[in-house]
Amino acid sequence: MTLLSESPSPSAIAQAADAPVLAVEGLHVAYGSTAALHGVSLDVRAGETVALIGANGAGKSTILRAISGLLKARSGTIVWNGKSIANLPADRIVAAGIAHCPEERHVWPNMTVQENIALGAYLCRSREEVQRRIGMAFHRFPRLRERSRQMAGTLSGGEQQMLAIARALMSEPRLLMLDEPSLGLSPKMADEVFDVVRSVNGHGVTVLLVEQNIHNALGVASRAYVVKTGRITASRPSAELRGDPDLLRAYLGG
Amino acid sequence: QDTVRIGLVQPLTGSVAYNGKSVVEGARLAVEEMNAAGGVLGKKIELIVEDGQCTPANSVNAVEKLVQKDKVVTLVGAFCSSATAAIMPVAQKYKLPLITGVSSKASLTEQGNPYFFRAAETDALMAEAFAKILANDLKLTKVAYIGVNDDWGRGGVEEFSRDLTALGVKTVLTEYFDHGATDFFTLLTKLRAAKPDGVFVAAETQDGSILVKQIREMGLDTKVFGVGSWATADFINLTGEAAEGIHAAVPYASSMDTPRNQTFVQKYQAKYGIKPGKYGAAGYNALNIAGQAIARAGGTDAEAIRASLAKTSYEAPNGVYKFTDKGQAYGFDAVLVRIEKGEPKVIASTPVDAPH
Amino acid sequence: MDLFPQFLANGLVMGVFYALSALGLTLIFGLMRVVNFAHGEFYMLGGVSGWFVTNYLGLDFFSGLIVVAAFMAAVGWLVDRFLIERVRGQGEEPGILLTIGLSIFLVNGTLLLVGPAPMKVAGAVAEGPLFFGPIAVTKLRLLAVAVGIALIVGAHLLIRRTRLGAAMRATFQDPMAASLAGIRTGHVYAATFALGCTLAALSGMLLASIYSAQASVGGLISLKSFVVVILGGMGSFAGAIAGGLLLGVAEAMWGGYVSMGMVDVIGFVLVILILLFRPQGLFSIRTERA
Amino acid sequence: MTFGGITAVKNFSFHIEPGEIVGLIGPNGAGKTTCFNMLTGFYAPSNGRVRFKGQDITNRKPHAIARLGLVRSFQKTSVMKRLTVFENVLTGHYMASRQSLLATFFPGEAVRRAEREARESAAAIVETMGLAQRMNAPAHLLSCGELRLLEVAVALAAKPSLLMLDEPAAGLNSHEAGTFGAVLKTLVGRSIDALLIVEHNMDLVMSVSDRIVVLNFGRKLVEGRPAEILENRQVAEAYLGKAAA
Amino acid sequence: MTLERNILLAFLAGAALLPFAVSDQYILHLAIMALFYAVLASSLNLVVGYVGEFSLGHTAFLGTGAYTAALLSTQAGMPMWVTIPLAGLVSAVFGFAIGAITLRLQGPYFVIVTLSFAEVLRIVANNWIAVTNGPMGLAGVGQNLFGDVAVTNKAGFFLIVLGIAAVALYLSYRFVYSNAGRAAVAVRENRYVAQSIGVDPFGTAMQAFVLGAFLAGLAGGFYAHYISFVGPEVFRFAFMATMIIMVLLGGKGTLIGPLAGAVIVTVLEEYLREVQELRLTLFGLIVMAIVLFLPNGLMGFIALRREQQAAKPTLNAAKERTV
Ligand SMILES: Nc1ncnc2c1ncn2[C@@H]1O[C@H](COP(=O)(O)OP(=O)(O)OP(=O)(O)O)[C@@H](O)[C@H]1O
Ligand SMILES: Nc1ncnc2c1ncn2[C@@H]1O[C@H](COP(=O)(O)OP(=O)(O)OP(=O)(O)O)[C@@H](O)[C@H]1O
Ligand SMILES: [Mg+2]
Ligand SMILES: [Mg+2]
Repeated sequence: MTLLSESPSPSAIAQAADAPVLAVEGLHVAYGSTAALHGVSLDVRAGETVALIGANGAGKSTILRAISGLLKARSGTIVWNGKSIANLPADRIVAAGIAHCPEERHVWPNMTVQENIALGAYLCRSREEVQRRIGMAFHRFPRLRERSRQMAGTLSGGEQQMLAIARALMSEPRLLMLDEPSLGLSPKMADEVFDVVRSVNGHGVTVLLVEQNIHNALGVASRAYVVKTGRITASRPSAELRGDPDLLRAYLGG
Repeated sequence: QDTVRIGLVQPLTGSVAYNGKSVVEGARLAVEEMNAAGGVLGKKIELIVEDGQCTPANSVNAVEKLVQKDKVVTLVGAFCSSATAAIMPVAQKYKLPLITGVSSKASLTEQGNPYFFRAAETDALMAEAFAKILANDLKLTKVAYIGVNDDWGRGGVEEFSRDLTALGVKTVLTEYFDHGATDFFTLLTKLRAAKPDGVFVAAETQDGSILVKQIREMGLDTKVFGVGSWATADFINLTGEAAEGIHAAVPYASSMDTPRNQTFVQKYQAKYGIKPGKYGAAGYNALNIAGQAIARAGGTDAEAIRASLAKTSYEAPNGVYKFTDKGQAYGFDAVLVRIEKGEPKVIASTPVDAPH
Repeated sequence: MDLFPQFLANGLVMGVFYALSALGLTLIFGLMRVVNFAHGEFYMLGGVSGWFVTNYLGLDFFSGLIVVAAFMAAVGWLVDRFLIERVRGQGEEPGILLTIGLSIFLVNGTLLLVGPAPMKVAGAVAEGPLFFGPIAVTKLRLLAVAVGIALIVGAHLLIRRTRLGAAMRATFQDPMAASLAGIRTGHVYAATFALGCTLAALSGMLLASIYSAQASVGGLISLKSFVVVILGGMGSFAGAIAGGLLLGVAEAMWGGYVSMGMVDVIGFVLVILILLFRPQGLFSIRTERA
Repeated sequence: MTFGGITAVKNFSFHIEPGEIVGLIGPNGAGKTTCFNMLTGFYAPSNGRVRFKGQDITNRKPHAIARLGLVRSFQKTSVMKRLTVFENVLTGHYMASRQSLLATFFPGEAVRRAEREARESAAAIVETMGLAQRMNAPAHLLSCGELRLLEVAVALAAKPSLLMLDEPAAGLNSHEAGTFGAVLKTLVGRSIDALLIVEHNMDLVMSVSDRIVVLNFGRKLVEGRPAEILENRQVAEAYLGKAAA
Repeated sequence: MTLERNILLAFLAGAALLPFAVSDQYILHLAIMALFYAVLASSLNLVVGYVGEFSLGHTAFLGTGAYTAALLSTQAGMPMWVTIPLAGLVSAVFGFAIGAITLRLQGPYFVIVTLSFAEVLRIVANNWIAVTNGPMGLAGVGQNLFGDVAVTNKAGFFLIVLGIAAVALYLSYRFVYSNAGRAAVAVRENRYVAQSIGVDPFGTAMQAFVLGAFLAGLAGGFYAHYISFVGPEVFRFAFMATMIIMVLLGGKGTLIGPLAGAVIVTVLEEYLREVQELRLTLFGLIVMAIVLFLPNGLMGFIALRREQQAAKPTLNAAKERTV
């Protein structure tokens, strides 16, 4: 395939529009001695919702982990709001307004649902404000209110997923990164989660999304990057991809 | 070899290291003195100290090393009877004389090991020497016995209770506690209920000082007597006020009133800053006995040293040491001391007879 | 029967002492899940440095306590940053080996520095007996019990009620999620370790003023502390108290009515029996599911 | 089955015939995984019985149930992370090559043959699941999606007669899920007798299942052929949401 | 697998020549102790490496074996060829009984409850004077091999312990590379998956545990005859600490690891006698340094190097946290 030659350079897109809030350039990341990303560049503009799509093991999650500081970049730059955040520790990056809801949920199993949610707002020091946000989370996910005193480790898979998303929202980030948010959710619940994403986005929060359910992903995102074996191979408006199943298949097939 | 090597196995780490170090100090002093006086066989004595941790396996390791690598001509050690029991066959196999200055378990000299010599008292000998004096002086009628739960503690309790019982003293309580125990209130509650007029304690410095202190903290004013290295500055300092008036039967006390002892105490204090206790003296004596035997043997042949050891007549700070056919020392003095104003005061002294 | 009140009192006092000396381990082993074999040595260092500051620096007991606390907090912090940190997240075995090495080093290093002799730490108050009816205690013991209870309650509140406490629990359950919530996990680890170390040392100094300090006490303390922590259920402070009291009272009763010689067996028999019927300890719940 | 007052599954009955692929679906927290746990002995049901091949297996130990031929996968990714893909699958052959302790220490020809067969079979299964390229990679190097495939491979290695999969396609993209569904279909009748699958990926469930059971609040809502389920109003309301609309 | 087998065979063959090549009794003594520890470490490794649970009570089996052999020898005058196998069997029975209780527990609870058993046995040995002679211990354990034929020199003991080590390594090797061994690894790696593929976690763990107890019992039996004295300290934690250091330093979950660990630690401890008082302080430091630089032990390090040389992807498996 010659996808690379077709794809416009990401920075070209960025220049056309207003300046990006998040700009990643030439990002190289490795697990131990295994390289996982080989020079990834992407931009996200303020208020945009962007999806990362690609086959299994392409490196989508790795990109998010590098941005949120869980992984150190070998080389490359990550600029957020005009400041470099590459290689800052994760907690500083959260403080800078980026929330990352990781793959596999990672709830705190021996804490109650309520405690899990409350800790999502760890950096917020005002008690009333935290209470307000907890109320908001329960409003978005009534199921969690029912289970507020249950230990998170005993929740069902889908319930844990809701909890992870609710927790990520608690820091009221400027950039929300979701890794496969619909994983393990029923179709109806997945719709509801994407409604939440839309409404959060509607309040001006920028969203970067990794999603396997392409239909849903392209439904919320305005634009998608295609990731393949540690590289970005294309960047397309959602509408274009949705209209062309063959192209999509070409991008997604492993 | 241009030195005569003597190997010393003692616990230098672990919970009895405290006492093991004293033995080593005494031993070093003895070697220093002998070397200052020209050494033996025209050579200097070299003391090689190994840590046996008071465990059989480690003590055997240490002995193998001393014998094979350092080629020592005589062994001294070990501290705990169990460790000594384990190294005795090794010494016998290599046909090397082994002197212990400490291990008191009676059966050690009963094993028919011709290379083994014990330059120390056994509990039986101490009990025999002092039971009567104690019973009379302290006017004992009912006694409680408390001992540390090891061979030494059990031996002490058994021997003293046998001899005191023979004198018509009633036993009202016998208890053992584990080495390293720190709280004795429960034990002392039982002691209080048993209403003895004297309590016998077999415990070393650490356990003993805490125990004696707590006897007073419980508000008990029973007379306390026992065995252990109590006639030392460390013990008295740790025990504080509570040490006043207690009695200890010891093979050695720095306050023993002989010229030899006075020079020994003086030298020891000059070198280490404290007065010697029972273990310091034990190390000192054992090394002197070894050194003199080698000198008399006229060479480093083990058989000759063994033979000359059997003929020992060593003038120690605390009397004269001789050995029986089985290698048990006798003839030296043992003392009963009372702690008064922070000083151990000798109130009775008697030579230890050969066991019969 | 008239012995019973005294036995009970002895048991309760000892129980608080056990809970107190296990407190640091409750944090480091119970919560942080580092099987810390150097716990007893931290306790020992508390006693020995207590002896040093009261004897050589001439401080009174309470100023000494503060100095020791500060010193041991620094030690704990450094141990975590330079040693534990390096093997974090590699399973429990490297931690076990590391703390065994540390404990060997600390005991023998201390032996080299101060020698094997027991050391006396001057107490905060006089030592004479105090009678409540038939029950004898000492002022020093009552003081230690009071301080012990205060420390335990304080630690409990810290973990359950404060932001730092919540951050600790989150970090130990899932460090990745914790750092994504903005928690500085490196600091939380180090702070917990330092706190555990300080608590161990404080109890070491406090109890050394009642007994005595010695370089080789660590092994026994570690053993008893592990028993207490497991009895109570990992990482629960209420559990540590219950475990400590249970152990103290059971030992007092066994020693009182049966025999002193086998007293140490009680703790271990209790552990075996309790885990036989409650495999997660007395005060702990399971939240794992398939 | 209740957990501290919450009833997770109540009065639920269903059955599976040989040769069948049954889909079990339902909203989050409806009790699907709990149901799996009860069938395979990880939880003990407070009421009711489970029968498998004519035997009552209620309250048996999980491994005993597995030995009867009922093997499951887990919702939360569960593999042996430090072993390679091949070793994972080889370990899955445990039941086929069980042997006495004596044979372990003094292996005879039979044991060696069993070992050889297990190795061949393991390689074949890795191939079938499309992980051939990853054969000797330690499992911890795999991405989420690959891990899901490996789990299925391990379960298959146990040569079950009834295979139960809990969200096996979670983490696969639409395209990969399609391929995976095709593989599943070929298994039934060949390697396994029947398949019970829990999945939220509707395209997959609808395309592979012969019959679908819908669970809601721990009770059976409806049961039927895929087409019937898609048309059911209750299902649409409780589960499918807008997707049905 | 074959590599590991060949290394082990070469090692045993080389070791068999030692008593003929070396006459220094001290070196032979060290070699005997190293092999004794190697058996112990291998037996612990079966539990730690293949059950995946950390037993701190392995001295229970060492001690049981040692006391069994010592009692049979001192009370009934039995020779070594009877007492040592019986020591293994009695320990195995103890292993079964203790395993029945402890193997239902996991993680820290298992760690502490096994430790508790060892301590209970130690305290019993220390107080049951009628049988064990309490703290006085059992001295004068005989050294006859068959009937009246006594082992009188170190070379003889060396060959005996070498034989025991060979048995231990053979049994471990067979177990580890069998279906049962794989099952044990499955339980270690993921209990749930193991159960779902038909592995009985309890039964499998029990096999490894009892085998470990048996081998430790053999080692204990040998110890009793070789040192000729057995006291309650055989149950003490000091032995346990040495074993742990050997297993982890060599690399758990491999067969060569514990063997290498035993040899290195024995030699290191003796070599450090050179530095006198500093000995154990330095030993502690060295243990710490090794953990920091070789977190997966010697074998882990070698495996890592091999992987790197093969230019294969590597990553620290353990970094992967499963929550
Ligand atoms: N913890 C890890 N250790 C080593 N390698 C890893 C790790 N996590 C991921 N990888 C490797 O990095 C590459 C990218 O993985 P990543 O998880 O980013 O993929 P992904 O696109 O998110 O896939 P999926 O859709 O399956 O989640 C893969 O080849 C994977 O094998
Ligand atoms: N151990 C437990 N303690 C308390 N509640 C539990 C426990 N296990 C399960 N539950 C509850 O039982 C309900 C059913 O859970 P289950 O995991 O079976 O749901 P599920 O149908 O598999 O859902 P999902 O599709 O989200 O995986 C959930 O609400 C869950 O919170
Ligand atoms: Mg991913
Ligand atoms: Mg589920």
